[in-house]
Amino acid sequence: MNSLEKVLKTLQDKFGASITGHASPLPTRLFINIKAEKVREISNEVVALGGRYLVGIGHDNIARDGNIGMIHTFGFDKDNFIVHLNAAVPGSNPVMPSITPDIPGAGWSEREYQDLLGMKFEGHPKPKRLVVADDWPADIFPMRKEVPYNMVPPAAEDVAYQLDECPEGCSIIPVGPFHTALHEPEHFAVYVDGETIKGCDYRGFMTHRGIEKLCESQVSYNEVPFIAERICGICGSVHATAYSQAVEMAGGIPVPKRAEYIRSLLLEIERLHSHLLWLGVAGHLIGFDTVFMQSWRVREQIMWLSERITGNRKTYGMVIVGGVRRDITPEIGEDILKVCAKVEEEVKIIHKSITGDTALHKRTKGVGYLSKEEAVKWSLVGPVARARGIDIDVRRDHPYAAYSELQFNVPVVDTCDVWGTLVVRLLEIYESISLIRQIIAKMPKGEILTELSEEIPPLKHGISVVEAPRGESVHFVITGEENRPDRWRVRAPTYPNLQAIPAMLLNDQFADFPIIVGSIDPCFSCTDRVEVVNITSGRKRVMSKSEIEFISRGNM
Amino acid sequence: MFENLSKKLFGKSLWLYHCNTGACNGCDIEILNVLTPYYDVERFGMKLVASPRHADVMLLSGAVTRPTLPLVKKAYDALPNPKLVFGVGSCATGGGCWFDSYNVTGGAAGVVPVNYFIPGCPPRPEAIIYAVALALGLVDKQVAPVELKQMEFPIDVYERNKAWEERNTIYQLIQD
Amino acid sequence: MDIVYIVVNIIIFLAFAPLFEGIVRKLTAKVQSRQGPPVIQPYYDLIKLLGKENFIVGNWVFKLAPLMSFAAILSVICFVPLGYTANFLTQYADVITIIYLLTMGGVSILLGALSSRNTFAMMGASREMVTMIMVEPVLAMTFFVGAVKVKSLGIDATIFSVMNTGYSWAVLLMMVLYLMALQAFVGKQPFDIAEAEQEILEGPFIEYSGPNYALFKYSMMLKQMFYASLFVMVFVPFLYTGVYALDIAIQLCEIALVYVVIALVGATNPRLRIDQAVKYYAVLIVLALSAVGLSVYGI
Amino acid sequence: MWLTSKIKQVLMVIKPGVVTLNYPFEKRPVPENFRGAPYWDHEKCIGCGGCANHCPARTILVRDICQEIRVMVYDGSRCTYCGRCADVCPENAITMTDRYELATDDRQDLNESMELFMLTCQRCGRCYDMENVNMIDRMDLQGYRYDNIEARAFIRKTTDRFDPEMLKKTAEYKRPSKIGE
Repeated sequence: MNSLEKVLKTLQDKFGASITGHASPLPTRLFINIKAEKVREISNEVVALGGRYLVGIGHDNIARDGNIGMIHTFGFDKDNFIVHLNAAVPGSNPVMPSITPDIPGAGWSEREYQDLLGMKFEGHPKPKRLVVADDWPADIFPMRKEVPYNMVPPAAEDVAYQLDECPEGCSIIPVGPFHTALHEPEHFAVYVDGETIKGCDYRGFMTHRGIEKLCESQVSYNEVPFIAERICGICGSVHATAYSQAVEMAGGIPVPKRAEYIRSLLLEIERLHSHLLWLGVAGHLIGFDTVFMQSWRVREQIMWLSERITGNRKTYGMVIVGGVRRDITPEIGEDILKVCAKVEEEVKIIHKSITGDTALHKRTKGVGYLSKEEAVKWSLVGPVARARGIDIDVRRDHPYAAYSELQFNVPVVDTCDVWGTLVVRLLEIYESISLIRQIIAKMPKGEILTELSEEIPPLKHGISVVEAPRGESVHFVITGEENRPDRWRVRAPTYPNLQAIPAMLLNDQFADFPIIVGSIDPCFSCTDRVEVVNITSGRKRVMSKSEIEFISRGNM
Repeated sequence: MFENLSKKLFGKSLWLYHCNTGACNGCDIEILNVLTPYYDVERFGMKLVASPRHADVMLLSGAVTRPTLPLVKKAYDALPNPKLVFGVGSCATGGGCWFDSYNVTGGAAGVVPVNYFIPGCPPRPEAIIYAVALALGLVDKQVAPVELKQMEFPIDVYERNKAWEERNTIYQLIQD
Repeated sequence: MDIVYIVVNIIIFLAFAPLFEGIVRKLTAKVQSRQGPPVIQPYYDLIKLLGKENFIVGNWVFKLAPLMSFAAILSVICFVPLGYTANFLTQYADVITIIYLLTMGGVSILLGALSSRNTFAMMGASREMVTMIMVEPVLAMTFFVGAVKVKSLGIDATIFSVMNTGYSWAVLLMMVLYLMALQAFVGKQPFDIAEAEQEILEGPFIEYSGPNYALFKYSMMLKQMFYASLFVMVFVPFLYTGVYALDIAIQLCEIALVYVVIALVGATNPRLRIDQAVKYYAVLIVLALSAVGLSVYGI
Repeated sequence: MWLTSKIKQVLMVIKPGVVTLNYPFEKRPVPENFRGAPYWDHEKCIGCGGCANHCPARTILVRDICQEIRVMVYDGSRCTYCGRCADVCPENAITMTDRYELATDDRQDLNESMELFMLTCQRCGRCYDMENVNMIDRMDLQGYRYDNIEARAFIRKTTDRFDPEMLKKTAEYKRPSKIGE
């Protein structure tokens, strides 16, 4: 009796009454339908059994059975399976108990569906607006099926961010939307007393583009991977692979072995160029431009290589539902091996010249400290967690694509600071290169795209977990009619890591703010949300940098 | 006193200010790529500056999303006067895949007066340098609208087309 | 006749300061395996900035600050005995005036930052103040080491003290200290904390645009060249030929060498935080005091 | 320790040396299956609308003026160069060229409009049978297409949803009975 049945049994005999049914389409997935009132106790029980909160998905089922579904998903890393708790509330008054007080990770999924689906969660510590813009009318919920995808309500005039009270004795520094250190528009209000940071508040979602709504109403199955790739400009094919795997799991579509090997190859190439990119940006953030220039010079070889393989430097466009679009011919294989050998030897030079540099140690050691227990509490993922001693890696815990047949070890460091993330990412570069060599050696023959004989059955649930360069990325799909997914949910790796930013920032110098935020390699266009830490939630008008300029130009 | 001399040298030292208004940061990485050794745009005297006050060129990437609309306008006002705006990437040129989504205002054209568009998703660093060279007048434009007509109507076409053209408004609209 | 020396001083400094800045940018680019800008790029930048629109954000102090900083550094340049000839202005001023004029340059940056009412400018101003307070003593000690030996505070006396009285342990120690603090004087990479581009968006100068910013940048370049020429005049006096023009040419080459050192150190160092920089300066000040102590006992 | 790594960092540049490409004056060759701007071969195009259905950025718009004329407009400003239309085209009329220098100061330069002469057969989409028999792609049967080209809007479904008065305006169009009429 493996642990999946054990979890099911403990839940059944503890909450037998409120479990209305369960299903297990795959040995690694368990769907449990529960009554909405008991959601808090059951999720605490699942977390007590060792589950880690992945993501919450709200989907609008009003057209079919008149209620709105809320699915909380928990991952069990040690024995590789995922549990869904499906709860449903009537569409007329979608009120549900919140599970955030005990599981901080769920705070945002619930806030997101307060904005997008109009649900109410009692007991949520901070039920503020998260996803839609500040001047969005309060009664329109974009993700409802009856709201058209291209409805743009008139813009209210200059509405300020609702940020939190600044702790006493601190001044507010608005790290505004267009800041050179963060290459994406989001607003951090950093509460600084002198040079040390006392707190940080965040207003994001300026890169929210309504992709999920678009893919539910306008484009069909095989176009969504191309839009998924454009969610994030760095880890594009991670999202495309995760989406395709979710649809294949939901529709039961077999993927040829060769296509899985090509997908893993693309993911590893993307990890190489993403880690080198981060190394450069980290060097740039602490003012060390030589590392930035040298690591990006090395990275350019990989960009040219991926251009030769896939036709575009960054959005590879290779992954579609059922397989891959282009094949990897043997001479492309040698080309890859040649480039990998060159990149490995250049990264060794950079690595040797960085590790001994005490000036660099001064700026990264002990900066952004977060102990292992706190990292577990914030459920961090990816290199940020591995730098804090947490040994999780989705490629080994929940193997997907071709990773079950490849050997690699996961670098874990326990210095718990920015230096740790740098060391982990450098070691992962070497791991990726050895993985690419294994993939090219073991790639089987066979065709690269399955022929879909019949339509994908509607209303099937599918979830897939992929190890992006920044951490674990979760995609959830509910298949629908008209050749289009009914619901598609994306949770990017930066989502939990961003929550820990305020905890990492406490009592650090403001000069370290860019490198700490940079150390989790944030991809705001993937997620665009961080939990607000501060104590009271009050109305406080804080101006962004541009606003200050606007006022400081004398036209108060 | 230095107006005309500075106008002449404006092209030789352009300072870039990067505004990401809701892009997937593919274009932002290509903008940073333009500074790296292989493409090194600093040999034309260009530098990425941190404050809009010092900048001459505003690199706008991303389909302007709803929250960033007023902020981009304010950042545009903060640039001192002889200024240019470059729309980098398909998102800034026409709004990208999500041009009509509920939270996107579809492209930079309507928000700030954009001087040069650089299509591409993401545009290659060479394409960005090509656009800058186009702005400096070193190279000429390689794209033009294409009107193709498969074949003429087999029957007497002249009066038929006249009746047909004024009946449908398609030709005037494409000229807009 | 002495007016010629002053005019030569000003022309040489105004002409060569952007050129040396161009050398630094070119060398930094070469270390980063890039082609780098043409060496006369700073001239283009300055002229372009002069032609741009000028935003007056604060009150009259905002307009005064760049003029004050440019005037301060220009007056310091008049006193500098370039090419081993002290012009008639040098006996009117002594070392203390040079130090105060340099401090006035720093104060003008503070005034400009505070009058622009921008949060980042305030942070930049506070960092600039801390750097100025911690770094002035080292500059003062370099003069006092010479002054104590030559028993006079005159500019030409102290600057040529090493030339007249030769090397001693104190002077050697002071030379090393000066080189260590050179990056901080000049405001280059390990210590360009006041206008950290990534963290506080070019600190004090965030609100300046057009001609005002050009004046600030020009005065920063002139300050850089002044510190480099000070090192050359005080610590490297042995290529003395007597012919005025030839001496100046030699000194300009030595200044170029000092700039090469600045560029290399700047290209290979991350920026330090303000508290780490303060600890570093504290060590420098203590050593500088011990150097002056040594020179008092004539070692 | 600090000094040795500094020297290594300076020496790190000696091996590669200065690598800047002299781009605008000599261009680097583009890899052969590069996805640049798409090229329409209007002789081969049969106007099946397959590319319009499968463009993720919905940039290809189709409008039937009457039974004989189909106008296809490619709005290049939004194209993301994914190459999907080139894959899906049954006649291989669309090929991805290697042109990437598309910078322009006027958005209209990127547009392309094509007017096709349709044989007067019933365009019920049967003519669009893809070689690769991927079921998902063949499920998009399109009837008489009427996208809203003015607003660059791509109308998702077939005849039942386009606006009636546009249909009325083209209703009185007289089909040519014989030459010279």
